[in-house]
Amino acid sequence: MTNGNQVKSLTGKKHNFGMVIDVDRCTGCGACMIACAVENNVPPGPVDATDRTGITLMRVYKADNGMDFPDNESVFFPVSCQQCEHHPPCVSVCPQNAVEVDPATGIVGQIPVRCLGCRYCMAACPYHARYFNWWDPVWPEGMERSLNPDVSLRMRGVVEKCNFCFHRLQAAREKAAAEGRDEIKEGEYIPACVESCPTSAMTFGDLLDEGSEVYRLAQSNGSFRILERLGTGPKIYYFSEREWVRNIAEKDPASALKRGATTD
Amino acid sequence: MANGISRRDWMKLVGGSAIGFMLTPIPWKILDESAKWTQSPSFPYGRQREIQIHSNERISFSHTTCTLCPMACGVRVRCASERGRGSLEAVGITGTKGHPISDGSLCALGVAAIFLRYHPSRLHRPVKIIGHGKFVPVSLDEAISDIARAISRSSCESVAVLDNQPDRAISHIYRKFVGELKNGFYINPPTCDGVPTRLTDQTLHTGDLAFGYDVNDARMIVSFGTPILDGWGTQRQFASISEARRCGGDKKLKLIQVETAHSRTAQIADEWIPVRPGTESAFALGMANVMVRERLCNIDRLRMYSADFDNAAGDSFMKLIEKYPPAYVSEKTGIPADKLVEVTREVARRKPAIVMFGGNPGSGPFRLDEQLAFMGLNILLGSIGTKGGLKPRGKLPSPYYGLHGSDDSNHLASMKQLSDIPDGSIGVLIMDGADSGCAIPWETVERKLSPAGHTIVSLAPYLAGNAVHADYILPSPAYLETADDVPTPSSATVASYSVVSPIFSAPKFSVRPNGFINSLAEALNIRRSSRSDFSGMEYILKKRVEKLHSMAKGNVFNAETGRSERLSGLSLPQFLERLKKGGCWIDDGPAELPPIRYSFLGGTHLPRNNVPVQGEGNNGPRELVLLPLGTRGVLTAAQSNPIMSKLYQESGLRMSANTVSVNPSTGRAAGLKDGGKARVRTENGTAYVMVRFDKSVMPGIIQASVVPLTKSPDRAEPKIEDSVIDICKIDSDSTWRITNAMIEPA
Amino acid sequence: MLPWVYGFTWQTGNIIFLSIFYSVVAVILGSFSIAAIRAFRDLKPDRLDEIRWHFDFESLPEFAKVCRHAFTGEVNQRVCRNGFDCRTCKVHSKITGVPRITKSVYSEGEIPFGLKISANCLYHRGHTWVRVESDGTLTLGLDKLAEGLVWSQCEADLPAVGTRLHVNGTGWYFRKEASRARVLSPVDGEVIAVGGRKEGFYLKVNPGNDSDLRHLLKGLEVGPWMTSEVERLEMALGASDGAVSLADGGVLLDNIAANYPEQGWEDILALMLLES
Amino acid sequence: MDRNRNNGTKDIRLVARGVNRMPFGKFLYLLVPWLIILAIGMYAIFLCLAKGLNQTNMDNRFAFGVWIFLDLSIIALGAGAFFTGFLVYILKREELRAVLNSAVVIGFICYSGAILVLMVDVGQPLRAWFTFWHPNIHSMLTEVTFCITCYLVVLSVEYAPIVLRNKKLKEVPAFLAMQYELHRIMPVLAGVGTFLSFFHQGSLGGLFGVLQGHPFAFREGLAIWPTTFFLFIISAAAAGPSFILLTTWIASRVSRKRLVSDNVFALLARISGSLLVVYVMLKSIDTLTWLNRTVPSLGLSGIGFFLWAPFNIWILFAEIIVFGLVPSLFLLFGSGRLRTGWLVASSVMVCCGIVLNRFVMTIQTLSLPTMSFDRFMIYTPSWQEIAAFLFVVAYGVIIYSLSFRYLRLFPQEIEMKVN
Repeated sequence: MTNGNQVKSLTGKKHNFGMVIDVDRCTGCGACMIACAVENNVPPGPVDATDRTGITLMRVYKADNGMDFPDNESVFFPVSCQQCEHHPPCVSVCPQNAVEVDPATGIVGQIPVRCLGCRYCMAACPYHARYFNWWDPVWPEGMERSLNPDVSLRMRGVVEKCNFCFHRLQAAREKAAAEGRDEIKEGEYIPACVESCPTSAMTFGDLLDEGSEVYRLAQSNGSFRILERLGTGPKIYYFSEREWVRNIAEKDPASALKRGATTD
Repeated sequence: MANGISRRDWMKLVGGSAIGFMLTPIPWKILDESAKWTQSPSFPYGRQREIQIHSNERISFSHTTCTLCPMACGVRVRCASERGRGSLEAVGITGTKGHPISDGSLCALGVAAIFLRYHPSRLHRPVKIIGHGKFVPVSLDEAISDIARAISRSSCESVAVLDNQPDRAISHIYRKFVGELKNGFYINPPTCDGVPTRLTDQTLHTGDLAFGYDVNDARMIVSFGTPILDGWGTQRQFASISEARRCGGDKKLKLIQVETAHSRTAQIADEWIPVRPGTESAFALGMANVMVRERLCNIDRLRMYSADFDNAAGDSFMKLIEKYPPAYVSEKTGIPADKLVEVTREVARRKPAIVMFGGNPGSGPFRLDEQLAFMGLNILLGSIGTKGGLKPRGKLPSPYYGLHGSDDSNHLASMKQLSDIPDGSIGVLIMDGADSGCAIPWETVERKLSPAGHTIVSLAPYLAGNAVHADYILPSPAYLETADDVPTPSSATVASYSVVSPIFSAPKFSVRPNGFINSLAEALNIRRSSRSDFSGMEYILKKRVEKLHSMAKGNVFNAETGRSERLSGLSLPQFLERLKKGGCWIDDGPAELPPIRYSFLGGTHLPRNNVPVQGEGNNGPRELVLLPLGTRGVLTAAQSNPIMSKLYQESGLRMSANTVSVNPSTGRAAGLKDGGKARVRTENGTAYVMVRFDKSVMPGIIQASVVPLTKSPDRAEPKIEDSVIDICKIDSDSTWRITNAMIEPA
Repeated sequence: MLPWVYGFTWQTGNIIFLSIFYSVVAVILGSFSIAAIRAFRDLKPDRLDEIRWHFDFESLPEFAKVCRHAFTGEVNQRVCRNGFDCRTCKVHSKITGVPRITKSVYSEGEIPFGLKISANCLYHRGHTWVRVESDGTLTLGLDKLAEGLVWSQCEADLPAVGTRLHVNGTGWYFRKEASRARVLSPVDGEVIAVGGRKEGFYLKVNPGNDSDLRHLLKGLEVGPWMTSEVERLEMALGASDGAVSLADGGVLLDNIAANYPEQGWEDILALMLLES
Repeated sequence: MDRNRNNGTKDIRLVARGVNRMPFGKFLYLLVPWLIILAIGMYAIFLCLAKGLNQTNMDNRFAFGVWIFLDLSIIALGAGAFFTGFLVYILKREELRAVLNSAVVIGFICYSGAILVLMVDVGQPLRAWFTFWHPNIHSMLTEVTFCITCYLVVLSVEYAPIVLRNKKLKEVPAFLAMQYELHRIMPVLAGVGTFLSFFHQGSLGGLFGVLQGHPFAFREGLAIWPTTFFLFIISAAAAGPSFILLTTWIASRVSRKRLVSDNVFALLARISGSLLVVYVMLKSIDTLTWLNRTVPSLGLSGIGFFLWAPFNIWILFAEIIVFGLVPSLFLLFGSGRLRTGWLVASSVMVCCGIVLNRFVMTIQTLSLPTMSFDRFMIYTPSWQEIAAFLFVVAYGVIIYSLSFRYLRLFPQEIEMKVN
């Protein structure tokens, strides 16, 4: 995870990177989660790690229509950092400016080397998309030789999260610069999760570019965002043709209880 | 001090300059710099200081083909060369863009496979297992002479090779080797992906012509327990299903999942038909009943092309399905009769429709008699050989003989199924290290072993899966180190061929399977002709590619350019080069379908008048049905890759090992608690599991996840506990779909 | 944090926040430094005595700080707030200006608990008496109560001749082994002679020109004061579970200190000598 | 009776004059359990520092656990220090001098304990200074960090003269002079302390009030602060005196002495009670506004937050009525009439109410799901967390006991013997 401020856009052209995830296509295979962990040098979970202490910068959640057998229908929501663009809750709470929004790209970057691990940002994030390094990063013997050289490791005791594979943007910019181009081309920079999705459920691009696929999808009828009502302006859009799926995004979590289900 | 400077003046000077210095940015800048220094990751503690990441200065890309399952996905490996050391290291894996089979996508296993070379359970020398998880190193020569001795000793028993990925070059070597032995068997375990050739042979009389599912053109898929949205088939088929489900209008694909378990596919299918355990075939026959009764199929044509569709002899298909009127099927399956009728009508209307019946990798394939019912449905739907149905694919040449056979083919052992082997007959079993993608409960293999004593050799690189039951493990080269080839995936309708060239040289300790077979043949003094040399994978592969080249049809994908060319336009060296660099040959289209006659009740097989319905009847008071569920690569090292903890352990995406889901009502009736521990007992043993309450699971079902234990900190697995799959009841035909079980709090 | 540190911006909020922070730090450090500098300057014997008395007086319980005029009934229940220095007390000057109405139960010279009060002596609340000699010098000594309390076999650090004494400053010390008791000086002035054990520990002091002895107790005040002091002593002894008790209304034991372990006794003595 | 009670103790030279303390042996004997807890707590803290926070049961969801709850609670309870100082030095309520020293010690214990736990709670304690070096002034936590650190310095400076007045220490002239001079600047420090306390008590409330991602905690703002900012200030100011009352009573019961006059108790009760009445009123208004305005504007129903067992509606009822309104009325109207026991019981309820409020803000906030496919989660602290928690309690008890024994926490103690 590299400091979000070091490679600036060559021409200073403003981007606003975002993603649209077609949840009707997502099969919950988890390739994005693995690709993310491999790309970002996230260590395998220690023996004691659980779904509550593990680090999955991208996590696929299962949601359902709340019905019992046999009417139950499910949908999978890949949830990473939602890259909020309007007052990201995590940015203003960080006491030492370890979370910064890159104005050139709109990417909310975490600077783990400045993080002291107070975890206030984690409490602030409504998407639970921030993860704490509860353990030292450890790989089985030899496995660290296969780590991604573009991404530095995070130490124990700091928070990390998805940064849209910012190092890939840097690499793309470097490549563009080497080829004498001012700007990267569309599709030249995509995060690992998008790249790995076997059903192409994820579309990534510049939300400011009205010609881009991601813009078209984000503006389309079936697109929605999770917890849009909180006003944080997440830049990860979801897409579904099914109404009940779209309703999940804003559904009151307690609505299941009102129907008489038990907690947990 | 008359005119000198007093001490007081000195102090003033020093103090003043100190204050002045403080007012300059210098001290603060120093502080800030030290602040930045402490922010470097190596400060102040942690083991990450020891972790050296490769430099990203020299990055290169290599293309190859994934060998983790038979699906032949194209893989692009990002390599970094370490400065000073000069050694290459894989630092990233993605799919090969434009690849005719995978088109740039990989499954979770494939992405995680970058770490497989450093899998904690990888063996670093040939070992001899002396007890559960305990082993001693053994030299290769010693092992070979032991094995050779065992082979020569077993005169009454047979020598068998269990090959999970048939039709590879090495498979032909195995067959050749086994064919040289007087009592050799070459065995393929059950798989869940394709249409079993045995089934098509019996129902369509097409011999060894293999069929695949043409899902690209289907508009309706009725899947009987096949995990088609959870790791089934090739990535291209998978993506095509996803794409077709998405698109609107006429082309929109509807997916109906008929399955007891609330599997991943059942969760996201367009419709889930939760039949009672073991009644999938009854449902299929019910559908057939409706189709015939409502004339939704061309009955006259069927009568014409089939001897046993409707005849006076009494064992005709018509007779069989007469016993399955909707009311009866409804009673058996728990699905309302009108639902059955409605579904059948929709399936018949919405053509092309296809009925898939591979089975789940955790619970294995269906029994042959059940498969007959599904196949019958396909025939009724007219899906045989048509667009969007079951299509035959072309064959690949063997390295030893051409497509149309030669003398040498006689020396190859015939391909047998596990169920074909008599129980207690195998004296020496050689297990190849590749994976079929489907679980093989050890008991299915174990019951074939000679009770008088047996020797098991595993060629797996890892102490994982069924290799733990071996006596000798001769670790073969691991992923990205192995030289191999990948034939057509069994679910595909078009033949394809890829070569796997090693990107990294295999470590010295590793045992190449062909080398092992060669040494073994030498030790056994098996006569070798020039063409039956087992050594030199390079040579064998070249032979095969040569034969393929001579067919002069199809396209060749060039992984480096991402484009395809006609094979006819390529010279042999060019073709070989393309294949070696992650390319792929793909046939022009499905094979020609010979004129066929249908045999609904399975040719030589005794027709069954009544498909028995399992999982009902003599259930005890608290007797439930255990349904093992898994995904591709269950119980293999690829699934127990440490990074897979992201899916199994660190998120709720997939249930971790030995976790069972039960309906809350079932769970409470058994006195269980959500999140609590429980004991599952079957006639085969007891497994300790974690219980999850899931209101979407059918009451009366124990839906168990079959996953390798995520990882053990030691290289050796500790005491191997019974996992759910170990306690499943194995039928005589080596299937294990349904097991009656009891569950109680532990 | 500072303009040249990474992350600093010239935003209004930032400037306000940091200004407030720096002000707070400045106030804390500033006031602490002032205290430290003042404390450094205070390290002179006279000033220390002043501080010590200030502290000792502040620590006295309310009932030990009863105003002398409350003893005589001139005022009701008044507690001294002026460090027993009536010379600068407005209340004192006001009260002494009007005729006395006394309600003391003791007449002059009477002896509660058998303690002798000398009529021609002025008493300081630190249990010393002052006798104005005919030559204008002052003689100071311990009163009977204190005499009874001081250790029998003790030494005294009497001030050297020429030492200047200050009211409520250190008069002299009694010392026995590790224990020590300070006698407050009742008057200002220069020591011109000292008397040792045989003479009964006294100092002769030349008060200088403007000798102001208004703060010393005299006449009808002494009896009630002494009575209250005896009560205080009784309480102090009682607090330590009365190794020695005073016979009710009887005679104060001679040398009760002898019957009391030294360590604990130091505290009782110090309390009676107004040391906290 | 042991006739030489004070004399048997070896530390007699350190004990203030005119008061009596239990024999040293007995004192030590009573401290032993606390010392054991302290040792266990130290081991737990060592584990957390050496092995990392995986020793706790906190997780990515419960990023804040029992420690933050503890911090919030003890900082609220320690508010008595600033509030008493404010009343004595700024509002000149001299009666409260009787408990001022004790309040300062309590404040010092609470704040130093809170900072100590905070240092264990962060993942990289060695980087704690980054907050000062790269402060993000928009963060409530920055405000809290700055204010708490400054206020701990203030409290240390306030505590210093109390220590320096120890019988033995004051014999050193420099100490004597220092305590005197420190005492003189005390009004300034009390003022600064009040200022800092207002801000950090408020910011601690703001910490949760600003969480727009957690509608359960989120409150709309007055000026730049959410309403919790102000509620926390008032509730802390109300709880502080109650806690002083409580600790004074406990100290007096344990030492079997009267330490302050009854009217001090009554005054503390009256102050606490009246502030609490105001707090309960404002809290009720705030809760109603939140339920009827804030939450509906986010598309949720307020009652939905109280459907998750075990945190049902009772918790709101308990917080506002049982532990809020009831004790506030007792304290306010009973201060002159009721016996001390009643006041103490009410104070306990007040403290419980404040602690419950902090619990709701920290633990309940995090346990509630935000997304509809979230789970409701419960968290059980690990033994290391409990031990570190108890470490602070033991540390407080020990510091307070030592202070009580060797320093003059209650100037009225000698006088109280007379009555």
